[in-house]
Amino acid sequence: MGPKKNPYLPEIVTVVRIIEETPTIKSLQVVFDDPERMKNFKFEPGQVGQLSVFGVGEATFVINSPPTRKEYLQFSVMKVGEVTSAIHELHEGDKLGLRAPLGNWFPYESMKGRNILFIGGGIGLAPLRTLILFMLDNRKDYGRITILYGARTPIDLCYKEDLKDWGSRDDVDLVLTVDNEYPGWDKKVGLVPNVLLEMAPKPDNTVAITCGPPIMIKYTLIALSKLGFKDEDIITTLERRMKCGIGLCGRCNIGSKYVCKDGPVFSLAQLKSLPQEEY
Amino acid sequence: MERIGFLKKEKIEEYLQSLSKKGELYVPVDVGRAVKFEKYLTGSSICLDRPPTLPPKSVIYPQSERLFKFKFKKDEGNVDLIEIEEVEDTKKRIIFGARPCDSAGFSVIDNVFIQTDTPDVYYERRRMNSFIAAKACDKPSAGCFCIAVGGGPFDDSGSDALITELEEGYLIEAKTEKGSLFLDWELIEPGDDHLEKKLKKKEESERLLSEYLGELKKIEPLDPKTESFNDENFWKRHLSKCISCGLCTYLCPTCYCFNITDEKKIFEGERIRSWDSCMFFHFTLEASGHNPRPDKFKRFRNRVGHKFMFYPEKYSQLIACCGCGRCIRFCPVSVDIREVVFELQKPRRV
Amino acid sequence: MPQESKKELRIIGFLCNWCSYGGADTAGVSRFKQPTDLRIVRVPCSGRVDPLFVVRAFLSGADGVLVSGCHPRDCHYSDGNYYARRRLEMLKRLLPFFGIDDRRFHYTWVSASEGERWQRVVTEFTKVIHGLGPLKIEEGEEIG
Amino acid sequence: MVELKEKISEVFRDTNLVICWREGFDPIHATPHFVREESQIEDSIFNLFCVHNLCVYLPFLKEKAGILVKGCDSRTLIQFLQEGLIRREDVVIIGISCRGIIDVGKLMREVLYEAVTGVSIDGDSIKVKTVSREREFQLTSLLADKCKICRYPNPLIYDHLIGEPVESKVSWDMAYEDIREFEKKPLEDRLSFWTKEIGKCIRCYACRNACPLCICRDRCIAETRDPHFTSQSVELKEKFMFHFIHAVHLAGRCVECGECERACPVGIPVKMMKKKINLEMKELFDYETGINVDDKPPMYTFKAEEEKIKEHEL
Amino acid sequence: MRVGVFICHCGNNIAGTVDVQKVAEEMRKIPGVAYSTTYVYTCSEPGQNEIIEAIKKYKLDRVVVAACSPRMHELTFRKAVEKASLNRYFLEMANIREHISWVGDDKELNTQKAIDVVRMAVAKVMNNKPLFSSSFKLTKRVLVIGGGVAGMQAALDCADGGLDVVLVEKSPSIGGMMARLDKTFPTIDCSICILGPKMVDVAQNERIKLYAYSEIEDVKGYIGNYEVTIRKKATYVDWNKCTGCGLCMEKCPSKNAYDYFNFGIAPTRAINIPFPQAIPKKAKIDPNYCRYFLKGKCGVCAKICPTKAIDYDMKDELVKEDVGAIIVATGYSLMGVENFPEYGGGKYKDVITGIQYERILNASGPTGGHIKRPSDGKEPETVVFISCCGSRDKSVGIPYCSNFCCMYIAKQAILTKDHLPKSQSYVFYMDIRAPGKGYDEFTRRAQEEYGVRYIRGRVSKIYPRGEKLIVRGADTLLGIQVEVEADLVVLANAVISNPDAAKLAEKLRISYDTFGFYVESHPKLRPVETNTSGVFLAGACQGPKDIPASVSQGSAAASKVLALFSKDVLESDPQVSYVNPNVCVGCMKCVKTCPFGAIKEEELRDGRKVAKVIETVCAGCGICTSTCPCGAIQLQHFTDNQILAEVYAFASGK
Repeated sequence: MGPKKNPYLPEIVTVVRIIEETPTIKSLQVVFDDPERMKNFKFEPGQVGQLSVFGVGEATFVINSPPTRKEYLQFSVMKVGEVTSAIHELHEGDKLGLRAPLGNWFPYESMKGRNILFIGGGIGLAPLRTLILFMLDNRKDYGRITILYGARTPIDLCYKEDLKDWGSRDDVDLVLTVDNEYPGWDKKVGLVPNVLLEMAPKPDNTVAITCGPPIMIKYTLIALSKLGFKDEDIITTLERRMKCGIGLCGRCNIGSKYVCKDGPVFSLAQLKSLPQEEY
Repeated sequence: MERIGFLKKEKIEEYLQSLSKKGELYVPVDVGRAVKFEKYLTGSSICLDRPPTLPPKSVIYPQSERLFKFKFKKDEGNVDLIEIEEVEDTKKRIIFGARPCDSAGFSVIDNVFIQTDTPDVYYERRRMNSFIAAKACDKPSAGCFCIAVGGGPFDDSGSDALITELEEGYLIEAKTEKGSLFLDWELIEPGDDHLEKKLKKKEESERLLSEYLGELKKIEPLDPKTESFNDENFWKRHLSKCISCGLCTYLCPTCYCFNITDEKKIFEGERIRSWDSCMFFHFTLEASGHNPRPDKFKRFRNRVGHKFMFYPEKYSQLIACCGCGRCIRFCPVSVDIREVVFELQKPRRV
Repeated sequence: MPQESKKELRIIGFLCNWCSYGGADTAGVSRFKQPTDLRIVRVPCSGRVDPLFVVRAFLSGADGVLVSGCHPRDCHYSDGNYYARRRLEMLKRLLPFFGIDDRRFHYTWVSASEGERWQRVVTEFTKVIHGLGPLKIEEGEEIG
Repeated sequence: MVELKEKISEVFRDTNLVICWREGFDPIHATPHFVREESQIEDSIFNLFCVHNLCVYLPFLKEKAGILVKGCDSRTLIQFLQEGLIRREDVVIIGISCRGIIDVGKLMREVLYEAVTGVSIDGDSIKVKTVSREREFQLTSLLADKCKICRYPNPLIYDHLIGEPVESKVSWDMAYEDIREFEKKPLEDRLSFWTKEIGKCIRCYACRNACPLCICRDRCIAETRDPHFTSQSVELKEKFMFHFIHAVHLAGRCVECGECERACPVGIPVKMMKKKINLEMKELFDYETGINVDDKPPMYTFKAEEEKIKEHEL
Repeated sequence: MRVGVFICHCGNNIAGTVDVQKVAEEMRKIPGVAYSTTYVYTCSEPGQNEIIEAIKKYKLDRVVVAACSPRMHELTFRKAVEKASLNRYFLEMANIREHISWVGDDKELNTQKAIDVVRMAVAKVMNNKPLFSSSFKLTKRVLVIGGGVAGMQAALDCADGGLDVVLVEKSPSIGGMMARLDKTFPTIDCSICILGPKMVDVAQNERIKLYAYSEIEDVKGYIGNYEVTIRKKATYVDWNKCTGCGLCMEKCPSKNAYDYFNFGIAPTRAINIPFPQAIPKKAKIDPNYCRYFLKGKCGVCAKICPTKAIDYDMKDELVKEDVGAIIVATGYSLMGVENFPEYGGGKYKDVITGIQYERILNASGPTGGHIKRPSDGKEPETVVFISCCGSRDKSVGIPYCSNFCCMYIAKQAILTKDHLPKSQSYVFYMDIRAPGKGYDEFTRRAQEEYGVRYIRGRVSKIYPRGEKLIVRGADTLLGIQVEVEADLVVLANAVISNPDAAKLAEKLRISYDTFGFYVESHPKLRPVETNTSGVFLAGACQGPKDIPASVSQGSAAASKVLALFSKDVLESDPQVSYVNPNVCVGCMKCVKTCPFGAIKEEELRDGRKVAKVIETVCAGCGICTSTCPCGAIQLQHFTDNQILAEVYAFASGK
């Protein structure tokens, strides 16, 4: 066996494009400086990466471009703390560190042939986006695809290009909602869990996948259970403060599971077997 | 392959000097109101008569270490480039005078840091290059409970050699191949004659500890279904007095949680990994201000859970506690983790 | 004034915007020559100077730290230098307890019109620091 | 002891929470005891091992509480009141006149940390039984250092008082002799003293969290990056930085209860730094912490004319 | 991050002693610096354009200009970066002129210093955040404190400009010091004759609400939105009923009341109208002398008053007024005669102060304008004036010049000669200060036309000899001792601040100097502004000044207020403190130390109590930030991390 790979060493990537999604969210498209690495890089939908701004630190983001489209890797970053603020200061051409792929992924194999219900809020659409695009690239493998996506205001909706595309497709049902009435907004108004209850999707042969702010996830899980979804069919991705990304540093655990390594994708059934914590 | 040798008391200094030539030697030293493992220098007086205040954890797993350095460069187009320079530490380290519980602590960390598909290369490198000789304990210290968690005052797990202090000298038993480092010296005399005395001592020591512990003799891993575990009031009742410092974790031979931070100067910087403590608010604080473990009760629950429930779940029912008792002995408000674990198990016991 | 030696020491100064920074400007406008060791940080008020900035500067390699504000009663914010005076005096008395010569830290008052006074403060403080030489604090444990 | 329990019962009826002591994991350790049920009163004790300053819990308590304080601890309450950190009506104070407590750390070191199985006190002597033998000490030799120079053996503020008043013959100068002695050393010796002592620090923050006046606790700037006063590296200067933060933030606030020093696992004389500042506070502002509720902590006020601060000449 | 660094040559001012090219090169090496250049005059229009172009071309998001002092050009460059659509707070300046090139000769060391200082600025700018000001409404009313000539002028000008004015006067009548003067220099026109009509204007102006015999109790709020509490002191006379007929004053049996208006030169009645032209012309009782208050019985005035205006039970009354700006025109006080024992002040009745002599000269004064000396009512033949009594005397703690004494001494000497042609005046002086228009001519007239004898020297002693006072002093020009036998000695006593000046300053949160005079924002460029925005100064409260200067300042302050009120909303300075409620532990130490009362306690939804900054009140000093132990309150643009970044950058220069 050769020398072991040092899991803490980032690889250098270059920012090739920056998309301003909302006033507080930017998407970065990056490529490895090593073209071979870019070519051979493999990951699964839902896996995350640790982006390094050298001198500032690392933070975890889901790779939200799908494995089926590999000209670049896309990350979406909401400006909340030190690292994310530094990422927001980046320009095209700037260098970053990346440790990826990390963590588990959506069990898309077992979802084959089933209907898929995506429920996203705010930047929580990011992990869903990778799976949505992946499924659309393998459309025939899946049944009906419904996407419920909400944000505070229309300005806060991410991936506006994608939303336009999904909205115009016949093989996707897209429902958009914002929290409050907004001038010029002609789609739904209301909180995601409430709109979900109103939509009342049938749980038969359907997998629900949700991600969003903690409070939205909490009530969406309740709503889904109320609608009759089985715990095994409810899938969410969790966020935690992470440092090592490889299950060692000890902060992202929920019981014996490490969100960085055993997650971030969990079914509600799995979550229920863990000690109660605030998600 | 077990080998036994004997070192006369008066030869200890000479012996340590020889050892220190084989690698960086760490011995427990009285630094004034505390005993700490320090690099052996000629003339250092080794302190073996009491348990070290701090375990030798930091010798192999330093409180802060550089993971790599980075340098900023510019290319002709004035683009900032980054060069990463990995830090590789291949120094040989020798620990002489750890306690059996201290060595057992390394075994606990080994499972996490080495027995994984993404091993921590820094720890692994140091661990592989280190030699540990533990000194068996004659008498229990305040708060000791190693036998309750599967260890013992003469336990040798995690050690390369075991030392027993006898009246006229030290009996040294190599427990691994690496352990012969402690025996391959002219100073060492044959030791088999002293084995009986050692066994007697061992018996006596175990008896003393067992008597001291009374009914707290055995701690089992916690059942994930333990009822009180999710009961907020339980933790309030037992942990209101906790002041949420990190003493217990920093003194613990088995605690390994860490933080990673960047420090930058103008043209260069480094990524540092440093000990962190699950008792700290900042440990799980997210950038958004959200904190999944916002109060000391949740944090302590996680600490107890980690050692007695989550770890055993992952590593075939092993407890991530070596029973050294430091967290009890030195806790400023005398929180007793044994008491908490026992209370958690009470309903089942009854 | 001719430089006696090109060997500079590390001196940092925290100057309030309204008086002392202006005083240093006045000294400049009047071409009052000064030693070059000092590097100035502009703060709104001497009351903004946390004693810990001074400590941090020493621990990061400063050989001398100077704080200058408005004369008592002349504070632009009326009370800032009063607080500064108490806190910095406390620090000045604490530093030698840790073995750092208190002459390495000086706080004083220079108004915007006192260019000459500023020149004197800088010149003399620099001389004091050169007299004391570089501050040596052990590196201690090298990180692994 | 009967009196103690009676008082606690009385206060408990009013507050539903009394913070006191009970016996800890061995005979030489007491531990803070939060009485929330009547049945818990029975466990409460007061003896030579009740070393903790229980006031440390008060500023974070969201409820009314009864609390037990020794003379030295009571200064904490006065300091809290000065700074507005607690409301007087939220605490019911049971004061205890105190003849001194044991330095448990010292005792443990004396017996080489051997497990203690029994203790008996007879007059001025204390018998300590460990697993292997029994030893007898003079009580005074084990008294905590702070008790030897205690000027306030009687609580300065209380609603109920237990015990006969104790007289103290300690003067201000006696109490600060150690600081003045230390200051006689040359600068280099002082620096190397602290280099050695602070070099031991493991930044476990026990000193900080045991300090009742360190009210930032979880938000301490020793752990943050905004502001970024110090890094997480173990380099000596970073440890120094932490101790300076600790000392400077306690300037004119430390009531010298000594909890920081007691909590420190590696025996750094953390209290010395604060005593030094207190000495200066007295000289500069004639201010002593935790004595009068109406005083103002000197770092948060000023005088236009400071009698004692002279402008420094270069 | 893409920082642009612009190093200014300032012609040869910087480039002469700093190798600017080298500085620019060193900066270019710094990671995050995308562009670094030099320019001959960065502040010039092409220089500024260079910055603007570079921001666009190189996509710069931060700018450092290394040039002169930020006190000089920070605003210039802030505006420049703003033109390139950068937030103005993304600019930092490094001062390499005043602090480097102009004060150091060694080019090599200067260059190294410049490299360090610019690097520190780069480090800081990388930590800068965009800041935005917020706007707020304002109350377009103005409070004028003090009804002397400066305050009246300010009030009238404001009213003329269409503003509602609240005028608060401490004494029973407006008019101030000028109302007490007999004539004014250098024109010798009658003081009350020119002031009187102005006083009437004030009284009659519908926009001016006058509170006489009232004081400022409390000031809350901030520029545009002050809430002022005024204490209307009890006069014991219902001014709504009082007609100012003066009957009560005539009949009042307490005839020994101290006459504040006349500086005690003669007694007045316990109930009095201070002077005939008083506005408002209303009576008030001095309870320190009134028999009713002292002995519990009398009531003569109550019986005699035709309108039944007397009210012995009257209490102080507090009223509130909302205003948007405050003009402080509280004037000055004078050292009392008893402060000059070396001159026999307080001991010899015929040693009086200049203002007392002014009242003696005045036709409406206690002597009806006849010069009679206080001791025996005789007309003096020899009058000695002594200048600089207290003023310019470090031994009494007054190093400053009282500004107008030289002039009024000349005036009073001239008037003395006019009144008593046979008299002879002497003036002991240190030097004559007469820099105003027509002033020097005036003092010459006194000497040349009126034969006033000026002796340059100090008086060492005054002692009585019979009915005369012997004034002994030195004539330093002749180098001899002189003695003058005087009938009356007039001391030009020093101008001092009002005894309650500091108290008022603290209420207004403005600065005052060692002597209690209020401090203007800038001695040359902002002479009527204070450091508290919305509070302006006029007249002698800022320092001794004469009538024309006071009047100009009154008008200047009024124009400042009018300019301020020409906007409908005000913009707050975003360089204020901000509390991160997630970090605040609620110890409220910042609340206690804020000199502006700009921080208050706030309860969050979860019940936690945290500090909160009132942006519009915060002046941006940052005392709170250095007070806060947990770093929760940060002064924007001077945050801990911004300053620490400079410290670390300084340190990494080693």
